Amino acid sequence: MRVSVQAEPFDFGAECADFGRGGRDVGAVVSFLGVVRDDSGALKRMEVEHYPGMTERAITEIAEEARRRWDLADLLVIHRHGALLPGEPIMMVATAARHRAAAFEAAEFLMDYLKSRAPFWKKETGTDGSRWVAARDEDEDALARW
Amino acid sequence: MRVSVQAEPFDFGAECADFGRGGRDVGAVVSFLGVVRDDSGALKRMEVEHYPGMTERAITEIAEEARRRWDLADLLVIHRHGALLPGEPIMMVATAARHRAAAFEAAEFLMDYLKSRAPFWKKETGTDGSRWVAARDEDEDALARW
Amino acid sequence: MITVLYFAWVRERIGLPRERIESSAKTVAELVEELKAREERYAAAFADLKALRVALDQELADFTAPLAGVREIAFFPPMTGG
Amino acid sequence: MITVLYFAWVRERIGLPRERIESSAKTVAELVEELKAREERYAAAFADLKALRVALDQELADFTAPLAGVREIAFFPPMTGG
Repeated sequence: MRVSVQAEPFDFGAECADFGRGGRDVGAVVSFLGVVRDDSGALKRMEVEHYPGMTERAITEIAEEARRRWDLADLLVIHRHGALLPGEPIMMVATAARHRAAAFEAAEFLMDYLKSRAPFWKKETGTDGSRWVAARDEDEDALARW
Repeated sequence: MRVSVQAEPFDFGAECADFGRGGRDVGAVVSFLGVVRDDSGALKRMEVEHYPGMTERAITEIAEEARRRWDLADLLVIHRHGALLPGEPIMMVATAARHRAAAFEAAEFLMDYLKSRAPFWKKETGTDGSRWVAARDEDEDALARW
Repeated sequence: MITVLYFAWVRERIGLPRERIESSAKTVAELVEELKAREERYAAAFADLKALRVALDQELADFTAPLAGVREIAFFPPMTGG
Repeated sequence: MITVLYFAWVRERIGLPRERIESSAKTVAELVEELKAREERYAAAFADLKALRVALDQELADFTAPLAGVREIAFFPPMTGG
């Protein structure tokens, strides 16, 4: 298991190449990549603020809860903070398990909790100024399924 | 969209590195990697038989159904046939969408249908002989959710 | 003439991957009965139809499906892809 | 003395990321009332508590939570990670 909160870019392809491999009991690997999306076509950059100390702690707790709920061979969370450009990777999650159901469910669980329970805040700057990204009701609602 | 049925190995890391990137409206990429798992600890090899012609057609139909159901920016399916060793990648699926819900759901839909509706059959050879892998009731049941 | 394909353990039991046969069967079920009557290896392969799937011209079908116009029929166990 | 942290638009409205304050507040809600009474920028930041979240010593908490023993309190909008 690895949790990383970092300003530096990460290499999604390289992370996927190695993750969860080598154990003979791994049959399913699921990975998720979050990318800075430009809904308006006018996004210049995104600033990700976080709460140093609490961020690592919150993500680690979420990851440990996932390992209690599902039998995972491995788990990875990388989340960036700082200044990002449209199209840049912002975060990733990966899970490895015997069967696909556990790998998919654990990855979705991690994503749902990271969205609403890890202390990150996004600010978008476009050609018309800056605004904080509002939390979406559906992200909060997504937690109810777990 | 790309569908490939092939005997050759594929490079999961390299596929992940490029997939779904470049469009400004992509916020979420989900990928699934299926690996030859060795449950018994005695697996020597796996042979994947398929139905040339029908395989490509069935996977393409499944992929097109996924694109009708979800708004996907891109979709990739690679499935190998032939002789495979424990730990080797057997197949992968990747989806790209604006939001994570569509990317996750489409990837799971693709996996559920590939499991039970694409004409592949697996034969395991271990130290104690060979056997055809039986279809699992839960894989058939998984289709009911779509 | 219709091309009949066998996969996985159906292929192994019957002992060949494909054959061309002449048949007057109107449905898949009738063709199966003709094949079972041929030889013991066919009877063994088709003993339990619930354990089998059929495709007509590369589309999944039922055992009750008509064969009119079909050029290729395939018999195989439930699929185990992914 | 307690360390108070502000993030995102809460930080921007109050105009600083952290401060050390002396308070006799027994709960988060009491501390919020003390802060709101200080200056307009605090009143603006804490105008709608439903739009705010609070963490005590880096664990999410409620506004009714007691402050006894707490060294660090943070106020911020709903999180938007992922």
